[in-house]
Amino acid sequence: MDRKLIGKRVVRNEDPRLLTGHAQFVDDVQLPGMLHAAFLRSEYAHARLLKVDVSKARQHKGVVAVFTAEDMGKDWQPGPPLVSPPPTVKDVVFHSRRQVPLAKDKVRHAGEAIAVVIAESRYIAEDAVEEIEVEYEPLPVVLDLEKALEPGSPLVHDDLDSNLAARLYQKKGDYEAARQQADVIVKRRIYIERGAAAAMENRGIVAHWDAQSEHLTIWDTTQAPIPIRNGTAARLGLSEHQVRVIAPYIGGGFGPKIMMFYPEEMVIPWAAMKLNRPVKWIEDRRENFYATTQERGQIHDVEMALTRDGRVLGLKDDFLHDTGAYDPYGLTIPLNTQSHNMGGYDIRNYSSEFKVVFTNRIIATPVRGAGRPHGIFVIERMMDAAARELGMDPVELRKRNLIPPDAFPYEHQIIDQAFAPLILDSGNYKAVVDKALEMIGYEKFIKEEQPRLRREGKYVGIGVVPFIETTGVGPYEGARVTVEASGKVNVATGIGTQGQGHFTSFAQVVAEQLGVKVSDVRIVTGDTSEFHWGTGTFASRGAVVAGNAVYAAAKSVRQKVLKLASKVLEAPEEELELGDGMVRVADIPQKAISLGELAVLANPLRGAVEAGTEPGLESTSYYGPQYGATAFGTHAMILEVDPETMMIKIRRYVVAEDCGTVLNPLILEGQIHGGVSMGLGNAYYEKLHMDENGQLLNASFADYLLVSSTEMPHIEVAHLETPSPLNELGAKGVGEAGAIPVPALFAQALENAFQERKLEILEMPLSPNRLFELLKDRQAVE
Amino acid sequence: MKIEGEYLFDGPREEVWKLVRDPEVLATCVPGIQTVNKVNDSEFTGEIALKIGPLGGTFGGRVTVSNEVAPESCTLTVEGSGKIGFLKGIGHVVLSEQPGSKTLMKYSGEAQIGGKVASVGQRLFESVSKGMVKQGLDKLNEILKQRSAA
Amino acid sequence: MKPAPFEYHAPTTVEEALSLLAEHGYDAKVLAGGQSLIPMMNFRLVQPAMLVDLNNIPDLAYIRPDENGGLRIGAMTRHRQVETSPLAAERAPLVHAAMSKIAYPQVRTRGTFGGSVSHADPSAELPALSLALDGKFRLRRQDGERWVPASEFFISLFTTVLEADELLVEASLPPMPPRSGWSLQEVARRPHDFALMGVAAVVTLNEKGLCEGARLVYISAGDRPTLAERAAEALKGQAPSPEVIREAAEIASAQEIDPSSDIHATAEFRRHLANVLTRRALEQAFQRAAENKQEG
Amino acid sequence: MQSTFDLTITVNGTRYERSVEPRMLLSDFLRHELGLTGTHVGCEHGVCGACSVLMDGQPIRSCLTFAVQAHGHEITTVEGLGTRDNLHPIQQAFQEAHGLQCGFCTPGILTTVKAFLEQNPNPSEEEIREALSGNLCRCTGYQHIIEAVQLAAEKMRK
Repeated sequence: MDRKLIGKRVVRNEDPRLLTGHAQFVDDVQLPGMLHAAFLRSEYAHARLLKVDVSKARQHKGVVAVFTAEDMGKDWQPGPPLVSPPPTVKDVVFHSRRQVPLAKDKVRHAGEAIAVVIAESRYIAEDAVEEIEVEYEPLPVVLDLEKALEPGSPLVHDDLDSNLAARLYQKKGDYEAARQQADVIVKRRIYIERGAAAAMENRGIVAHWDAQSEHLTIWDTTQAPIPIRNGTAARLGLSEHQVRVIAPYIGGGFGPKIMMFYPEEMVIPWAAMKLNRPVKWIEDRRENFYATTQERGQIHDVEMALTRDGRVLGLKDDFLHDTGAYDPYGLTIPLNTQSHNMGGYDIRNYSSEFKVVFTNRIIATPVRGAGRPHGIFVIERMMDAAARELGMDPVELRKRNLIPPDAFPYEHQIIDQAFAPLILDSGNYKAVVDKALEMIGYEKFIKEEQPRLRREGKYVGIGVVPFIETTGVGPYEGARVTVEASGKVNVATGIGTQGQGHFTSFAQVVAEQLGVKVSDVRIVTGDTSEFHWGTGTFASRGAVVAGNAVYAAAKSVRQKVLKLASKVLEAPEEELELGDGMVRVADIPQKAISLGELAVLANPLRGAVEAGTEPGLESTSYYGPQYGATAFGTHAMILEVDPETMMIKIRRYVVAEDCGTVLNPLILEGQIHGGVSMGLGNAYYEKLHMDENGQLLNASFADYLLVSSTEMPHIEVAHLETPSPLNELGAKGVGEAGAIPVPALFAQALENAFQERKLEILEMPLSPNRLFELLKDRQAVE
Repeated sequence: MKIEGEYLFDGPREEVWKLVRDPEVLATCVPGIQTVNKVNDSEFTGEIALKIGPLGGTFGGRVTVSNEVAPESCTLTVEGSGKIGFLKGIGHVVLSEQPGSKTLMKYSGEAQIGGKVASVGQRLFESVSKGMVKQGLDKLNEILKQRSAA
Repeated sequence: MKPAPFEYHAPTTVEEALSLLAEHGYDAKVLAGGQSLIPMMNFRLVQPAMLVDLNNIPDLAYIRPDENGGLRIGAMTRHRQVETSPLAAERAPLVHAAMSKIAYPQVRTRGTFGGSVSHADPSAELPALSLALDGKFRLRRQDGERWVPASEFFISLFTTVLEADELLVEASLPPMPPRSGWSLQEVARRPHDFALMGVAAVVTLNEKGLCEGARLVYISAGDRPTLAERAAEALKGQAPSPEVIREAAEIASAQEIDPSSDIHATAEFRRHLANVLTRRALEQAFQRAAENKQEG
Repeated sequence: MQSTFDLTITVNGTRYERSVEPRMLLSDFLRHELGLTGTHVGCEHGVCGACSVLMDGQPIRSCLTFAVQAHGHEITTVEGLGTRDNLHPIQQAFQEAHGLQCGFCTPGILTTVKAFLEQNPNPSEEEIREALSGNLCRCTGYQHIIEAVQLAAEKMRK
């Protein structure tokens, strides 16, 4: 049909509430009699708990309760596994060790919760936490991924033989054979360090047990309210219908808010029931660095086999992945890495084994990109190393290996994070790369500008990085669309929302089908009492999976509207038009009825109806893709670096993106801008510094450096649209895309700026200090 | 964090050794030490009130001497813990005779800091630890000079 | 992250504040702008028993011309006031130029000159700039007052000569001598972070265009703002050639500073930056001095 | 020891009298004592800027100010700008330019921008970036925020 709203720059429905300070976030929930919790967290990364004495804290004025693991009795049990190991892969090793509500016997990372104080105010709770006495017996810490796997290493989990959490091997073709045929073999070791998601809103939970109605209400900063509802009910022995989880407005997710169950999510609802009073816990920023999951630590040993004319015959990547102290999130991140290692390239032979390692660090779970930036960093670093080795233009090398447009759907013959076959559904990769090259003026820069700037003493480099993003994975999401008597439309879906603009993009989809104003479509996300089924917002899947469910439900309601209107207006359905909240007979404008009136007619209060009639103009639909839709993009930047101070300035930044059908370009651009800012952080600013004892040294925004307005470049964005054949909207996800190529791009541009010094970058994140060291090492080599 | 350095004492090695080997003296050289309790010949506990500008707090502390090779070398361990976190320093100390009846102390070791203070105060560690070691050794040298004057 | 309890006093006169300090000594902590103190209290790294809040003493916030051509700045003068003061721009351009580098707009509306100097953070600008300008501070106690030059005021990290019952009430920043030029060079991870390294330079030329005097002060280069005297000595009497400047930068960065390593920069990188920034600062300062010479 | 302190404070034009512990942060006071939850708390150490409010027209961190220190002063929070039906031009501009995503950092940005545009009605892009340097946003990459401020300046000049 004619696209009236999809693809338009519609301003957002949710903004007036947010802009006036009236949107409800978890910390805004205020209940009579509410208590406040604060956690005592381990000072050590690895230690036996010899004694936890809470007696003084219990005496503290204003303290209502102090709980330790012992106090939870039978209710003390580890969190459930979030995802299981892939069943379809041979010889997979997976040891599931899940986080606990409060540490018992032993702590496995600095910041692990040991006890909780519940008091009349957060101030008092924090006072009392200081009065808990803990006796630790420090144990040797496990931090280094390689040493962790050596025999005799201290063990994070004493009941295992080693710190190996998982091992998985996947292959495509025959890498060894490809290697034999190759003219050139490029080998590198690549290090990627940890970073934090650092959403501006920390986590928080409010739990309210109504003993009279035996109903538990939980406000939670989660990206996955429905699984939290289900799991909480199971843990507390309640029916799912006795628990309502609300994920209200959420101040940014970026991955860690999909993790479940956090210890606090297990403790706070339990405590609220136990005390029969509402309990609120709001994570503070320091806790967010200790107690909210992180991502990124990996070490890769990579090999690329090429012909002299730049054809990649094969790729081998064996890597270690740091899962931290527990592995509730299974293999999602390393699987994502494994399935992005070949990027958008036609590589026929691939061999990759990863080992997941337990360490005395906080749990690793997806953070925007979720292992994809790692994979892209690896392949793109290898491409640049190979281009140098072959004496070939790095862009040319990439172009020679891109998957051609006629090769889709392109099967990689391995499985992805959802255990579905990794199939790239559609795309026109070369067109996207060319668009980015044209926008940045690649040829002109290389041939004219760069030499001129160099003569002026300036170090200015260019980078061009294409990348794929697997998105919109299953299993499914659902949506219910209802036309109300007012003529306004209500839409409920099971996912949560954290700023992605779902209140608007979904409204556009519905408004277009039903001919109403976007502002007349009210979207409800993240409230389990409004929609019962679903999984959550992750893996850039909201717009794709929930979006298509909304689309299907809206279409179905449209059918109901047409059917009923046809009867009422006595005109065939084909002659009816929907618009301005009305159904009209084409060419006879006076023959019309409003959607509101139709909704009333569809829900009669008296009288008989035909058998099989469902009341209301309402429909519920579900969408579950067979496999994910894969987006493609190319970023390019021109970067200037002061070779003496290592301070950088990004002179140009362009993005060409193909994420299929664009629902709302304004929102899409915003997603990309934000992703790039996080990616830049991962490239040059953000690093979690841990000392050799497992102490995090920068648990504050003074030392963990987010990109601010003064570092961000202006970004130019172009859209290309290759609709996904997998779903009716043709949508592909984009939520994480912006962040994925940036570290690789940054490294390439830096190397290009310092090409005379033969700088090679094999690690992320960098910093001015690290760049200084790398350049010094280069000098020493020469 | 590594701690490394040297210090020139204004006295003969035997005398310096006596002081280093006397935990009670050693304890009084810990900056901010308030009380000293002897546990045994090689171990003392005490209360340390640390103050660096507005930063500070009271730590329960322990000083131990081990691996001693008189009058040349030993290992000193200083541990403390309090509301704002914990600290532990292990240093190996080597004394060598210098002309003019002076003694050169070379020390090398590790300082470990944990808890709140570690998570947000890293910018200050090296400066603070350098300062504390220097303050402690200056005090030791003071005592040395007083003794030799007496 | 909530502060521990404390007793709170908000005197309205300096005398009242001094009497509280005299009575409570080190138990009382002075609260000026609070932009360094309150974060540390929220982290519970600092738990003062009592706060003496100076924010209700209007007499302490002013920027006045001094008879000697310099500036008098009251201890409770906000950074924002200095940033927007034409008088400060004219009489202490070095300090004025630094203002926009101090944290963020919302911090500068609260943070105070006296608070920053008394806090004595070796990574902060104002202690270093006070030293670069050879400024001095008026310290008052109940029974009197004393003036302490910046060169004697700072002892070590967060530590100054201020006694428990003393209050820094005013800074005096003398004018730069005629034919002087200045420069402030900093490298920070992000523009508003603490500088990894910073240098403030004030140089003076004689009639012949030779260097008559130089003050080079370093930020984040030790446990207090560091004045590089030997580097200044090497510049004295010399024409400011690139070689001379390089030599001074070498001396200062290799011999006169004692930077520490932290997660953002090793001591080695800091020395390297000091070298680079000294060169840049001297070039700019000499350039400005030469321009001032022509104008004068 | 005096455990609470009586304070009088004007917030968005309304006078409030409350008795609070001296240690209560202004951010907590506004949010939990007065129920003005539009002011958000993101770091409580003065870096993120989400809690920025205006005190006597100047932007400050409400997490680095004790409520007692606001005694006798006038505070403006995001609730003091426009209403949902009658948005302030800055709020309108933020909606039109998509200057917010999750909206958590937004209240602190709006108050900061209000003071900024009053002092500098026609700012350059660089001045805007500088003015926003004390407000972290993890969603937008700032580009649309900067465009929103430009648009707001335009609206307010008219």
